[in-house]
Amino acid sequence: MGSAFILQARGISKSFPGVKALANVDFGLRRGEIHALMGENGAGKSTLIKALTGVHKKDSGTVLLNGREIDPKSPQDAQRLGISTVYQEVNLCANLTVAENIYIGRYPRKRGVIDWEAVNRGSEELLGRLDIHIDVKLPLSYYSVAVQQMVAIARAVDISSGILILDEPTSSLDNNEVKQLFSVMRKLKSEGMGIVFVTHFLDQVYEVTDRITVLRNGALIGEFPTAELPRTSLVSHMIGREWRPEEEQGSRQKEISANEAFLTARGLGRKGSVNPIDLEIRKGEVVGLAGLLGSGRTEVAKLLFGIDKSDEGHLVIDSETFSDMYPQKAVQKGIGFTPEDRKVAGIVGELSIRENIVLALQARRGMFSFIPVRKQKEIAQKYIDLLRIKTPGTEQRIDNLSGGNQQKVILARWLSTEPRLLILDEPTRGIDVGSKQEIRKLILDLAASGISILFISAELEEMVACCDRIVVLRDRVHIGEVEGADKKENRIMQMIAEGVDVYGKPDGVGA
Amino acid sequence: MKISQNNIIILATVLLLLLLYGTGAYLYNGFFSLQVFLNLFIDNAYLIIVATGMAFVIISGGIDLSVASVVALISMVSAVMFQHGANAYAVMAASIALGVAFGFCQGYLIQRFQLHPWIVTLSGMFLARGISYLISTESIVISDDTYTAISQYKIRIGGDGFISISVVIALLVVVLAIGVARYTSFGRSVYALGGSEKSSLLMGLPVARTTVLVYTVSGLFSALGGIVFTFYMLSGYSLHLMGMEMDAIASCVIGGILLTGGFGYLIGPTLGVLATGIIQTIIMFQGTLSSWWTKIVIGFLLFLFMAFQRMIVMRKEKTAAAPANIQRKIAKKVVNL
Amino acid sequence: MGSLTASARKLARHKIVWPVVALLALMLLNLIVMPEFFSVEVRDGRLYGNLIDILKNATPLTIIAIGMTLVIAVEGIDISVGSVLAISGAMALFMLKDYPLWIVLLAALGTGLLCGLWNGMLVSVIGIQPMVATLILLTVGRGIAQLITNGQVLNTSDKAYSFIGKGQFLGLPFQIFIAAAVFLLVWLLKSKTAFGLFLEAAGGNKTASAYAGVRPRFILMTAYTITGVCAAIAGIVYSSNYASADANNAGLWLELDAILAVVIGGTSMRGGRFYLGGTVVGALFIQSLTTTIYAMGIAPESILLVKAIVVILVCLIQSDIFRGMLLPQRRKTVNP
Amino acid sequence: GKSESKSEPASASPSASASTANSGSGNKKLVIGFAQIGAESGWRDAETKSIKDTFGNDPAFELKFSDAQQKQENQIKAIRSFITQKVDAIGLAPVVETGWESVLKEAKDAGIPVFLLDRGISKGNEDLYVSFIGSDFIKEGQNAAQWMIDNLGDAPTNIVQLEGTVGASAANDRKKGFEDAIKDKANFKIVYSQTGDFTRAKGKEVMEAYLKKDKNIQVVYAHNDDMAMGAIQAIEEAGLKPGTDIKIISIDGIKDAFQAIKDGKSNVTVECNPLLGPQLKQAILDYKAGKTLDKWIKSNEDVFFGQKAIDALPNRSY
Ligand SMILES: Nc1ncnc2c1ncn2[C@@H]1O[C@H](COP(=O)(O)OP(=O)(O)OP(=O)(O)O)[C@@H](O)[C@H]1O
Ligand SMILES: Nc1ncnc2c1ncn2[C@@H]1O[C@H](COP(=O)(O)OP(=O)(O)OP(=O)(O)O)[C@@H](O)[C@H]1O
Ligand SMILES: [Mg+2]
Ligand SMILES: [Mg+2]
Repeated sequence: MGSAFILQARGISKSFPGVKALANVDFGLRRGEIHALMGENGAGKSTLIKALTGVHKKDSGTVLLNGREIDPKSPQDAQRLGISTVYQEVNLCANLTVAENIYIGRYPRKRGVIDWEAVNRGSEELLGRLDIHIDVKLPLSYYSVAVQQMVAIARAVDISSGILILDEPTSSLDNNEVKQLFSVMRKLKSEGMGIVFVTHFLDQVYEVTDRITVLRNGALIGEFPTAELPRTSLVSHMIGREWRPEEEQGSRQKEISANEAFLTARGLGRKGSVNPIDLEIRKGEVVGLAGLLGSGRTEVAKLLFGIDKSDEGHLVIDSETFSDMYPQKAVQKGIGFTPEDRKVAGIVGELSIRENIVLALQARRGMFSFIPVRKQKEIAQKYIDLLRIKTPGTEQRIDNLSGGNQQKVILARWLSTEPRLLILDEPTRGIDVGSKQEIRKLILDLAASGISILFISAELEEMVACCDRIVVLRDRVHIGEVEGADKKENRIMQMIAEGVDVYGKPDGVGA
Repeated sequence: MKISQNNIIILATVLLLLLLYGTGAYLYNGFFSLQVFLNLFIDNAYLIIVATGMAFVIISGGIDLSVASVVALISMVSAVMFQHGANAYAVMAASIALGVAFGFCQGYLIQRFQLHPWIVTLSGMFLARGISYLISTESIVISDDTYTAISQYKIRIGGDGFISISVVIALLVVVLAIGVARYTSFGRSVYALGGSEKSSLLMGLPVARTTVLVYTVSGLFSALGGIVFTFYMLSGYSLHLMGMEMDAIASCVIGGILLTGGFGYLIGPTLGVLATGIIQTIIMFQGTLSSWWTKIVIGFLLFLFMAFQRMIVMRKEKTAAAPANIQRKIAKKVVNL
Repeated sequence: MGSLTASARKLARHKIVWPVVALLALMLLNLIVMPEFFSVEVRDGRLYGNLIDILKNATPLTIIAIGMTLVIAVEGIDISVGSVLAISGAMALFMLKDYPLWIVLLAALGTGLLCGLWNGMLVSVIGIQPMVATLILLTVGRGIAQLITNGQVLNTSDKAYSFIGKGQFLGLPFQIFIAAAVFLLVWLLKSKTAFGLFLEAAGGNKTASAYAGVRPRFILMTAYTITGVCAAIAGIVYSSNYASADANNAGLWLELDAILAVVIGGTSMRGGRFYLGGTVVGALFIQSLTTTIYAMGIAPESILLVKAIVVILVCLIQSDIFRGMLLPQRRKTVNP
Repeated sequence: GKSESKSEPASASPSASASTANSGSGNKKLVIGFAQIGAESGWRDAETKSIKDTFGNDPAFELKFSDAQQKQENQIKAIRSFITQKVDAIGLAPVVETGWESVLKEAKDAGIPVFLLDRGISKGNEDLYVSFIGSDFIKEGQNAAQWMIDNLGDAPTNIVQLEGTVGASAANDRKKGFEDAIKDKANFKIVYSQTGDFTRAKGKEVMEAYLKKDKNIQVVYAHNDDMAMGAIQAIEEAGLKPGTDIKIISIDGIKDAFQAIKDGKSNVTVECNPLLGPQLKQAILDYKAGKTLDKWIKSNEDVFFGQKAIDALPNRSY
């Protein structure tokens, strides 16, 4: 222990065209501590990390490692110096196997050549430590974002010697994975490692970190010992105004079971992916899909939206029956879908914010009823303001936005289509506390105005708060539903654990 | 049963190869003979080598259009060196040096200035041909004893079949390439680079070095291909192998390598070369097609091959179930929630 | 001063600037070496000179490159354009003997349409990789063209048909107007319909655009079809200009020039954003280079060498990194 | 697809029986393998047609024809395939002079006679083939020059030379023959020389550029008729009269060139005869009969201009 700095940054500044991402920021990481880096979306957390590890060339400032000045020119340099980083978006090669992703660049060798045995065995062990048991010989692309995130963490943990930087590693993990991660982090800490941890989950910050550095608008607000900083003041520092905990939204109580169904799935299934499922979403209803990592929530959503073709059952939307759904038709029928993997399935990186926002709206209207650019800008600006997307303008490339802001743009894309059913797969992933609440509020407002919502989130708490009814999945099977008084976190967990509907079948659910 | 996408393509390709070969053997007498089969290798040894080099580039997400011209240039330079009385081994060394230098320069331009490989190697293609023209527009005979001896040496195989030394070189090169791709850091970095350049960079892989090296390797393989081709032709000519780069690319693709990078096995190009070779042999045995029908039939067979390959792959993709084991394990975890 | 450099920098960020700079540089070279290059006179009531020739001879390349831009924007490539050009030219001249002009033109365009649909189908429905999918038509196409012409060079003396390639309109070669019309149509498609947006979205990220309700397959199909039709138009212009259809040589290697034009014009081979104007400038640049090479009397053996060096130089100029290396002191003044 | 594959075995079976039992017996069909360069020009297609007609219409022969798509490697592959199919004779139109030693030696070892058509192979390999049937490109260049010397006399003459594809032997030799022939004539001057790739399009484009640059051109010498046709168009579009203001000399003797001479737009075409089928057949028969053959069997060729060309036009078949 001790207060010796292992990594110290002084006066770091970084500008991008039109944006001052970091202004004269100081940051110090001590030996054997877990240090949270906090701030709103676009505050500059990722940029600071990238400037420290040589991804971005900083405009000014110095970095000291164990008192000696360093200037890594690339992540490779940084790694060599003992700084190992998990960047915000999963940055692995989806075409390689899980094991390779963990060992690439530092293979164990036998007689001068790569020892694949050792690679596979080693990665199984490493992942095992995080309680992930998967076939490491399959390509990474086979696995969900959550698994990919765990793989990236496993890799970084194994590489690290001295410093580990984790930029929002927990954004799509569920409690169980987070728990495993934290135990690993604590172990590393006890070995004297310094860990930088970025997250938007306050609980996690208070659970595991020793110190908090807060950034706002690219400027350093301050560094605080976690124990001495109450939540309210942390959030206030982050958002730059007084924060009252009572802003936490109240949960939904409204009775909507009288409403007619907007979408009904009957025996909808797909071989090898989802077992036939019955699902009903009423107008103005918020339905949650709960389940563990890999329980098939995303796959159900994809079936409903027609990304994956179902091979049995059918959908009824507004008393119209469909047996083959595809996205374009879904969009025309008024369904919107924010995918969980925004990098792969959400943003079109090269295009501007405006184009990304109007894309779905335009697809819905068809090729020839073109929205004039001026109108497009208006629409984009409207949602930039509404969702408080932090950007210099509508024409900015979307991949220059911070992760959370990209997520907001995808949300804006669907809001602009004025959908009748919005499928939200982890919509609050990577979104800061303030905005998260706004989005929850937005969801409730939307529902109040008669829009149906299918909500998937890794945070049960959030689901319980927002949803009228929660459908529980386990091993790709619909095992039950909870609503009203049953709608409690621990009951859902129990259902998942026991694998049966312990509270009897609520109405409308077939076997 | 797990079959990754790569495996399916290779399996499909081998299956179709057998089918194609069987069709040829069924239709034409004399097609099913050892020598006809061995000729596939003798006649395509250089192409196998060049395509294998190209495979590295393609897997890394790039492309090298200069290979054919580099081979022609090497044949030309060799011929001129022999005219000036150079020693055969000096010529080989010079060829390799030339190919490596050429590839390195292309790689450097692509990497250092972030130019698109299409353009750089297209210029490289013009450049290599242009230099060949400047050396001479006439074809030049090579009558060096060593080259002639190597060129005419026959390695007997199974009775009256034979292969040339070039075939042995080609096969060695393929084996080496497979080894490099599978068992060296460089090989794996190539795959990573093809998967995602940005991720590779963030994972701390030597992206710049790998990029340059990939084109250097392609240059090296072109040089080897050039030497083998020079054995085959015993002449230098600036118009040799016009458009061969397309054959090399097509062989890679037929062999299951994705042009977008990141996927494919190094045995693929050889299978691809064999596929096109068999198609050509069938056409030769057919022997009555007019020029234009030759083109149409070649294209049609190529189409059938690719279409069937895709069909097999798509079927497999559909039936390939999600990994089942993950769910079991997860069920256990719930207990400690 | 500050605002001047600022606006200069803003300008430099536009993709079209560098191809234009390259074209101007080439013209400047011509002006210095052979001032007569620019002389334009009026002969028989029409303009006559190298510049007019460049515009005229660049027509087929420009039209094809415009199509190619769309295909490249969706991360594809079409190397069969030369063959399609040959087929449509052959088709037109073959039918010209027996059919009225409008049927001939329709047939030629229809051929291109079919070729484009075929390519589009291979790429988007069957899922064969673009380069090899179009390689099939590259091979087969020549064969079909030769089949139509029976291996001979077909000639025509049809006045109406010849007008397309040789006629004059407002003192300028008529083909220039065809190229302009094609450009205008595609430009309208890009900027007055959502086609451009869908194309760029599908080219930038197929999965994401599919999730947003765009149908990437349909977009791909359309892009290849338009390219096929463009190649057919080029085939008509080409065969009419030379009053002959040469199944063997018409449009040979044209695909490389077309791709070059697209890239010089600033469109990335990695798909996504595309620049039609840049493509036109790129095509003009390539044709100017060819004409310059002829006019300067560069030896035939050296042409490829010259072309290689020029192309590399042009691409280097377009590279920010290279310019940064040339002007290191400028960087420092930009940043603070 | 189906009907095609059905018909193939039928057509293949006689060939199979022929190739298995071909050796010597006079009653069997003679199987000829012909390795053609490709179909890069109308001239080449005329040659192909001549060969196919000659052997195809003769029941005593069976032709195995292979098109190499302009690639030497493919020609070599074809010859190898002919050897394994044990044909009785091989005809080869070599795409380039060099690089034939190995494969022709294999043919020789297998006892198969090789006949070269329209282009030779490099010196020192005379023992690898029986005869070369074809014309002399150098001579064609000389003939072209000779017509010019005969008809234009001592007037100062500026010449534009449209060369064939860079590196092609026809281009090299036609250039050499022509340039050598006017070397000591001071009044003939080649002012521009550029490749037109043997195509009309390039011929026209190149000529356009020269016409803009220089008004003082008297003669266009094109390495093939197609480029001359292109040049004629360029000259016409420049408002000049081809054949009068600028004389047109070209090689090959395709129909269009004769038509152009008739129309007064061209002046002379030096024939390069592609109809070599009958001569090849005769040579093979002679060889089988045990006769000794000339190493170089010259093709029947001529120089056509003026009335002679006009008279010959109706009989031109290609
Ligand atoms: N490459 C870039 N080009 C231009 N602007 C950029 C670039 N990268 C980041 N920015 C801008 O810098 C600012 C800081 O972004 P950064 O990614 O550091 O935010 P963050 O704090 O990590 O946010 P989040 O919580 O959403 O991940 C943002 O306004 C973003 O738009
Ligand atoms: N193409 C695929 N092939 C094989 N397995 C896949 C494929 N796609 C997804 N999977 C796996 O199937 C399981 C179900 O995925 P899905 O994304 O539906 O789960 P989920 O319930 O949404 O969980 P989460 O999103 O939290 O990971 C995951 O474990 C994933 O790794
Ligand atoms: Mg971030
Ligand atoms: Mg999910």
